Amino acid sequence: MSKKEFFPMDGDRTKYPEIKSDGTADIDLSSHKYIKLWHGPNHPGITGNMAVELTLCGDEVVEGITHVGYLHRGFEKLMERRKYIQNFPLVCRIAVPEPDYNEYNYATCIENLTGIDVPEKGMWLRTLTLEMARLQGFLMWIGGMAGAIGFGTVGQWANYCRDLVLDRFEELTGGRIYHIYILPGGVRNDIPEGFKDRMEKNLREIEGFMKDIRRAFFDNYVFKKRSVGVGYIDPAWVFDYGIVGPNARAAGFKHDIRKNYPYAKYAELDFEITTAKDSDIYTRAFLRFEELLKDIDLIRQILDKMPEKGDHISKVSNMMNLKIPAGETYVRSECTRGEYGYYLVADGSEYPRRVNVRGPSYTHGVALLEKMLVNVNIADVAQLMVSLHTYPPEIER
Amino acid sequence: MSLEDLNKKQIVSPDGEHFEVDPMNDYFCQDRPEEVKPVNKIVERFYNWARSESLWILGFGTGCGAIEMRPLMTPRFDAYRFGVQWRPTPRQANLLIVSGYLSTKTLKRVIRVYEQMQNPKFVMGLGSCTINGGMYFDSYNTIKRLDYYLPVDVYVAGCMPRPEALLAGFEELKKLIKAGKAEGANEYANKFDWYKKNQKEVIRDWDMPDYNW
Amino acid sequence: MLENIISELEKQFQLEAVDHNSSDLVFLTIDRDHAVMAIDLLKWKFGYKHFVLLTAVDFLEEGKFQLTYILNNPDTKTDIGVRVRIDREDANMVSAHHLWPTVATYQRELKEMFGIDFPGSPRLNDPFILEGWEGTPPYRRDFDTKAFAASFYHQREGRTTNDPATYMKEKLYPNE
Amino acid sequence: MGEKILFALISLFLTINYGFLMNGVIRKIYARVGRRHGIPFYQMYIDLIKTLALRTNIRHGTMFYLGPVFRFAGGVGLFLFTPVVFGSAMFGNLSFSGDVLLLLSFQFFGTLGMALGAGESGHPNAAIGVTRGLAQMTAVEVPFVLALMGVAIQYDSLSLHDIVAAQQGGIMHWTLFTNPFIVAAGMLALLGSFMRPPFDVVLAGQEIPIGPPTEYHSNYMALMLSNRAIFPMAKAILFMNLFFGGANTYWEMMIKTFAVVMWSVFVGVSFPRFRVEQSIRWFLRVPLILGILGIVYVQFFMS
Repeated sequence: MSKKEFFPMDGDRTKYPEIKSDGTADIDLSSHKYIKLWHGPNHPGITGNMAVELTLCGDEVVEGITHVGYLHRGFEKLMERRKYIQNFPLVCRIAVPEPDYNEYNYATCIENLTGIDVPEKGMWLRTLTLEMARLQGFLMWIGGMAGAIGFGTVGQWANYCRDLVLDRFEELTGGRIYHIYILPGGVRNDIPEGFKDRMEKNLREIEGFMKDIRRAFFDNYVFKKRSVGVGYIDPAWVFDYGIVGPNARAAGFKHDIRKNYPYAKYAELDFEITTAKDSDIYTRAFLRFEELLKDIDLIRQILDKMPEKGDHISKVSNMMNLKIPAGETYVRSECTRGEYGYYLVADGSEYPRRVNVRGPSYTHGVALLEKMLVNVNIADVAQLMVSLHTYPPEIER
Repeated sequence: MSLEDLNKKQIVSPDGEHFEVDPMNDYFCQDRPEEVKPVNKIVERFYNWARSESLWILGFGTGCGAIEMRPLMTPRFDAYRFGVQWRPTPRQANLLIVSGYLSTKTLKRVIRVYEQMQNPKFVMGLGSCTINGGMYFDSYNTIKRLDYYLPVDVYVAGCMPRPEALLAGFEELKKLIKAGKAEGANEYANKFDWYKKNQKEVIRDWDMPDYNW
Repeated sequence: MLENIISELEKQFQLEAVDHNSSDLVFLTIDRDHAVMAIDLLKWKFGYKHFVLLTAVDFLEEGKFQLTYILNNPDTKTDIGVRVRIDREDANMVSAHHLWPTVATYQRELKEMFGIDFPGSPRLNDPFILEGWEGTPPYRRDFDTKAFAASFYHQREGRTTNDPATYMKEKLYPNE
Repeated sequence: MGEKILFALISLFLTINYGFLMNGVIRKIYARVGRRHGIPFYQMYIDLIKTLALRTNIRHGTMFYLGPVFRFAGGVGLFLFTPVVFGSAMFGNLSFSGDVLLLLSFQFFGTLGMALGAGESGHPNAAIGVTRGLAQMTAVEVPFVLALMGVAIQYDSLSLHDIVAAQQGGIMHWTLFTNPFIVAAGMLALLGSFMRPPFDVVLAGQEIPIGPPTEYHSNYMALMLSNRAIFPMAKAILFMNLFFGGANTYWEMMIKTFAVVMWSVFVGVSFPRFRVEQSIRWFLRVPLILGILGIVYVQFFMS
């Protein structure tokens, strides 16, 4: 008896499940070979409130179906019946970990259509908040990644660092999570005095932690063993599945909106696009870690280059009942997860005709996740989801 | 899960044995919840102290309030200091934090989760959206007040509430439990029909048993 | 750059309108039957291989839905928005899921939220976001979400509504 | 005999309390490493009272109820037949000649009982957790049994009392120094049976919440909490007797077991967790080789 016959499940795992002629997996639930298991919504190993319906054969996933909609509030509908300025409290709630990207995109949509100017300092402050949002998003993500494979220690450290960034957010904008800081024409408040020093102090502390995290987490034998070679993204999928951001960059696609489509003040900042090859979970994790370090550097650059004086917001008349001429526009920016886009259609009234949010998780979390779940060990589902950095409210809004 | 899954069906075992499965009787307990009165006042007071000092939160982030759960359990705010811990399964948890707005789809899961928790159990409503709908007052998909569907012990107002507010909420809940006023499970049992009526009015495709333990 | 592509497209298709939004973003309007063909051409010939989004806009007054496909060319860093006007009654559109697998997700959402049919798109009728929804698809403009929420859900009494401009003026600048 | 049983119960009571406090301290250490303040060290007692104070509970059948009982019985059994303090009438427990073999079966007894109970609970997460747990336990047993055999061969006895007696007379007589290979194999096996990272995928919170105890609550949970206090203690006492020269006083026992437990804690705070097949492979590599080396060493170099 050959080894192949003796271990029929050994060898090339991608053959299971067999695919029927119509393209669906050949899974006969009544054969008692499979288990249906819901991974979520009430599950600690899920990113936010969503669910993955897994069909298991032994320890291996043969089919995964994403279920979203648990967080659906109908934002795009609600925005249609609020005035432009009233929508600012709404948009930031679409993506809770990084609300600033929503505010920025939405404000820029309005500015594009009305031609409102943003003063120099306002732009710098916007860049600062966006970069801080990226930093805290990555910190939270590292915590989630470590948590997903049971490494609570690093999760605690990362969240401690995130709180330091949130402190500065609180100082700058007055809010911990939701800032409503970016408005059409600029930002709401000027930068407080001494902000730079305090930020520098925090950044230094975070850098110290990052050294530890690098040693404890990214050089960790167990983490490498768990994640190298798992959850591979083929570079050929990048366009098919609309993969953006770090997930695409880890697959070798050199695409960063901050560099390729410079917005805000990114054109004046000095940074390189981080790329990697062979996008598996470890590569993606390490790429995000490198981006995090670059974000720290970028924040320093922004604070150095920011002008001391100047208006932070331009005067916009009749902001409360802002009317926008008919037209449509699309604005994109690079959040931690990739391309964050707003498509706004104005019809000449005080209310937007339609606002559509293109969250990067929309493609990562449904089509791509379903594809990647097949042939993954059940214990790797949680870290796979975290490594894609899906965030459900973006999917369903 | 769909409604058809609850019908009786024939199942063939791997050995070729046929048997009938009636999910409603075999998988679910159909009994209504019953009020359980505390037996002894002094013992109950001691028990209440233990309950209040050992709150096990169910790890179910139902809304955006879940984002403040991590700071809550991590170095800055560290709710563990107050005996608040985190449990992944509803069986072992005794505090359900409804962290923010509930879409009807989530409400269904939350009801199931709540019913799987064991008496005594407490519910904390987090955020303005559980109180009166908050900024989603005109949303077609979120409920506007939580206390019509589940007995709520403590509300924490804010959008979103800071971790400090949550810690204050825990303290308030502890006071209520120690005073013996957090009897949500018994209230749910007493007003079971009313709660079920409200829940069914909102959840249009009710495809589960009326009570899941 | 974009002009070449548009003139190239104009040779093959009837472009109803071309709106230049900025130097690297242009919106075209193409009729329903030829839109997916044009997108196909844009993808394979002109390198618009990154599919950004697909969404619908409800023009209730005109009785039309506008579908917007935004395509991005990562090499030339330009975007083209392909707009398609379809009838509101019996709304259906040619599916584009064969070009990008991920389009199927967008089409599932549009089917659910707008009631636009995409024959042949996989898992189109599976519930995606809503559960047990009956009646008008919620993103249509004739669906009044406030009236629905007021009648369907149990409300807590005591909510008042203010016009933001006048209220803010009263509260913050009473003397002005 | 009656006196002996009474003494054993007293030592059980003392040690279970020590176990509870130790668990509290362990969680405190976890918290401190994560820069937190952590729960109060007495939190375990409150949790125990609270789980007992639940007013309702769900029973899924007899085996469901018996699962935690078996688990607890396994822990208590393991404890009762291990001499806590060498040569003490009070804390000598029910140790007898050949008890090493009995302890080996008690080790597995609880896990098997839990498997039956969790299987009856009907929750898929519990079933998956249990299959993982049994597979990993089996792999852990291999180096552990090798270490145990090595000790038995070295001291030519299957009685813990004799094994400890042979290690008396100074620190250099401990198995730790006379045969470091089997001690290394045994200590690595200890990591696997303590359910801490990197070998805690059985109870993994994120991967499969939370494995066998998914459905357990109220009294069942209380039993399992007590087991979590007594089982690691019994295990640590066993290892202390086998490798670290036993204890002559209760205080010595406390210090030595604390050190043994801390070994797993310090590994636990600094690693994420393995998948189950990875941990099985790991146990069948390094610790297995160390165990075989130890036996070879005993056979050819010590006799």
